[in-house]
Amino acid sequence: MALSKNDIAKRIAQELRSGYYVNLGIGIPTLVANHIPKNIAIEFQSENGILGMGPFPKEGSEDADLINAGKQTITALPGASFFDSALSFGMIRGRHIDLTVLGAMEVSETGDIANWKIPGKLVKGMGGAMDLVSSAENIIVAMMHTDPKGASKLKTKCSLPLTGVKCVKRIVTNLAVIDIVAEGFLLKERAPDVTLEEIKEATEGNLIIPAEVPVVKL
Amino acid sequence: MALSKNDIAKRIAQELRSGYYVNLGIGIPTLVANHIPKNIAIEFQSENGILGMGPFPKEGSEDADLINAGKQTITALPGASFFDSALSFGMIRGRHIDLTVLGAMEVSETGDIANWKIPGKLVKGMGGAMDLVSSAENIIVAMMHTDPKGASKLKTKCSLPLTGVKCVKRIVTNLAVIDIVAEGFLLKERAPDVTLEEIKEATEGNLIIPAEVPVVKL
Amino acid sequence: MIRKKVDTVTQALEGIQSGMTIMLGGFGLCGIPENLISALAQSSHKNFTCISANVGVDDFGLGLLFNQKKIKTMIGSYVGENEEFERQMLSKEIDVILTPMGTLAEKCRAAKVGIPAFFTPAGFGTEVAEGKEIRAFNGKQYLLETAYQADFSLVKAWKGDETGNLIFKGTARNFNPLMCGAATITVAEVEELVPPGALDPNEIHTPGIFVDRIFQGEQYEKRIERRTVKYP
Amino acid sequence: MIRKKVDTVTQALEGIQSGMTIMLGGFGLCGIPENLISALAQSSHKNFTCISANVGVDDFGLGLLFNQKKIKTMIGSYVGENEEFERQMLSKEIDVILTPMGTLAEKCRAAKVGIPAFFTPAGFGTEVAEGKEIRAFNGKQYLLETAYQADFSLVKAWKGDETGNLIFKGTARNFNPLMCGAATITVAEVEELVPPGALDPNEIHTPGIFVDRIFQGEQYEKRIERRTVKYP
Repeated sequence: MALSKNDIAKRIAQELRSGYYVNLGIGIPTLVANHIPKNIAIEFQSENGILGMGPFPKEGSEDADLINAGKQTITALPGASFFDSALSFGMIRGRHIDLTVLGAMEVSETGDIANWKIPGKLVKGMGGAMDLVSSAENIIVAMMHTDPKGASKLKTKCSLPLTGVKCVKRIVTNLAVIDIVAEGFLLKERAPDVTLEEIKEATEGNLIIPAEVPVVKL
Repeated sequence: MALSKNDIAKRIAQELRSGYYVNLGIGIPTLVANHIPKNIAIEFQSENGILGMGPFPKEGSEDADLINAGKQTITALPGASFFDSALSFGMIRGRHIDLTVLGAMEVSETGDIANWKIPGKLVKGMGGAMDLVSSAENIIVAMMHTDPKGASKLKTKCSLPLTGVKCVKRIVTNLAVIDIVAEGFLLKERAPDVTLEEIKEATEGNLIIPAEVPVVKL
Repeated sequence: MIRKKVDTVTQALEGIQSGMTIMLGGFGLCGIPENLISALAQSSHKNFTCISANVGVDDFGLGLLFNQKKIKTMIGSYVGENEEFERQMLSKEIDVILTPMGTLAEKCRAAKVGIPAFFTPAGFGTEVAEGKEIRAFNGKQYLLETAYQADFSLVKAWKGDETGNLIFKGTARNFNPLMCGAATITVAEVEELVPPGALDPNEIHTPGIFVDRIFQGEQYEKRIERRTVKYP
Repeated sequence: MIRKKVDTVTQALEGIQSGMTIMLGGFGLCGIPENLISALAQSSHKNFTCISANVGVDDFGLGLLFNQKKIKTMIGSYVGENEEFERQMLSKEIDVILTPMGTLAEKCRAAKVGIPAFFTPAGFGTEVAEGKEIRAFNGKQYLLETAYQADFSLVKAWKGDETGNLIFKGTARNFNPLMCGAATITVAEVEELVPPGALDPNEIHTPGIFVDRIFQGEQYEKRIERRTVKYP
């Protein structure tokens, strides 16, 4: 049984360590915030200018001056701070963020990522994605293993315009947990009831399958 | 009669215009603050991090957290603001300061200035002087026309290590008011009872003496 | 002290000409200079180059300028959420220059503080790097990016005093402080304009030296783009 | 939330080793990390490279480190007011690197925000430019300056909370915020340490992400270097 988007987020939440400052991208990454392990002290940064971002507000207490990078209304937790965009991207570029989770259209076996532009289609811009992927030391991509047409999103080489090069460390998809290593995609875990053959089939780039591939524990 | 240091400051104060943000260096420049014309709205910046600097405090109300670049206790006027050194030098480098007044050991006829280092003597450092002279568009030097040994401080070429090049616009000394123009030192005003010959004698660089040289009015 | 107060939005925009480059603060619809944008949309000037993180929505924010066909070049970072903008982009009525958001922030700040150029890793290995100088520092690759040059900066703050000092609120701060002083003339609109001395000098985000004109906006809609609440 | 509080100055300095590069906040004696400097002066470590605007006075501030011969290289901007420092400089016991003050500030900030290098006009045409790349932008000449690399930043704030958020007071802010996050480990001492949530998130000068350890200093002398008063 492949992982749901929520399961992908749940699995990524296991990567959180106490003391981590975390930046979550839009889409599946946002769901990670719903699965923070107990007794783990972390803080969320949103690149539009808040550290210590809290959950969505209760109805009636939304504040137009308090949004996240996805333009949703949010709250600020005790210990939060607000700052301008230069300092915010300074946190990112200066490698003060411990974990960055983002979505992708494609990831290559060398860790390149494409997630901002499809030639011929409407371009919405890279936003903060290029800053994030060029700077973060610990980037996890959360995405479906294949696109809606069934084509692999784990490529030998990205076919789409790149967002960044050699930056992704780990990928969590509906089918598997995969690390980027020198030789390509290293299969670390598989989704329950998903066969190695299915994962291999769904992966275009070089997939390294170790002798033991444990099932994802949620 | 040559100008006193206080007179030099008084003359420079005539250059103040309403709306000017002003940075005053240590020494004679500091005295300019005592001669602000009535009905002129200006603000003083001190590069250690205050805009809207006021006079020295009354005895008993000195604050260790409130000093100027000369490390003297000061006060903050209504409308003042505090900021870090990057933003402070950003004001300077970004040309937001309208007038910079500083002292000098030597000024050349091309507007070079030397005011931080005498080879063989103890070096105290350039502090903010290089940032100021490389960025300000309106720099007035306040100094004595000659050094204690009688040597001219208005040189053809500076003999001391430079603080900045081609930056000084005007010099006010105990003998004269002089502008830096393409041809050299242009004599604009002379101190009361000081002869053109005395000024010429005390000036090493090329001194241009126009037909009319009015006396400094204080 | 130096006073920057002007009485009307018309005075605030004096000197704006067709063809100028204008920076506009805000992220999404958060912290945008609403009153200045409205006045600009109603003005007779056009062919602006605008520098702003986003492009507003169809009937608010920068959308008002696109509706009036005021913008010929848009320099931004994320340009979704606005159909009229998309139409003009696809029909090539406007030029669009996309920039990584952190680079956009730093290019504004560089202009403000007199840094003509700096190196950043954002965009290395991508089309953003095309035509730019690449250099390695400590084994990592960076692009050389230059400061923006603009004629006007239009920003919005929460509180301001008559000397131009500004305090922003929450995430409405974003690009606003960086654009103050980054253009030849900076105009700030505020929700509350107070007399000099009413703001604590220790709490000021942007000193008045970076602001040329300040006024209290007539009204603020402060529209929320994506109202999201916690379900009980 | 992430807590950064340590209980003692000894814990705050854990990991400091001889030969390390240490940034120290403060301008003159204003805003210096008094308790950290005292502890460092009493430690067994030495041969530090120190980055700080000034060098303290003979018996206070960085002077305490020079008295204990802890510093082998001093990177600063204005180094007057300290006789023992001058003696060590003249006898070549220490190396001294002088930097324009704005460049020093920007090199700290660059390290903090991941900018490896930037152009600045300060020092063009002077000995500061020797060996540095010179480039013209818009007809003006600039030097290329690179970010500092340091092991520890020792800073002092007025108030802080346990998550490391800092608020500075008056002109004691100076280099302190720029050094936060500019070194591998940043240690902040504060006059008043408050619980998380006690500081207004809108008034925080340095977010806690840039601070690794925070503690309330045991005592503050806050010596005034040049007490100057208005004569009545």
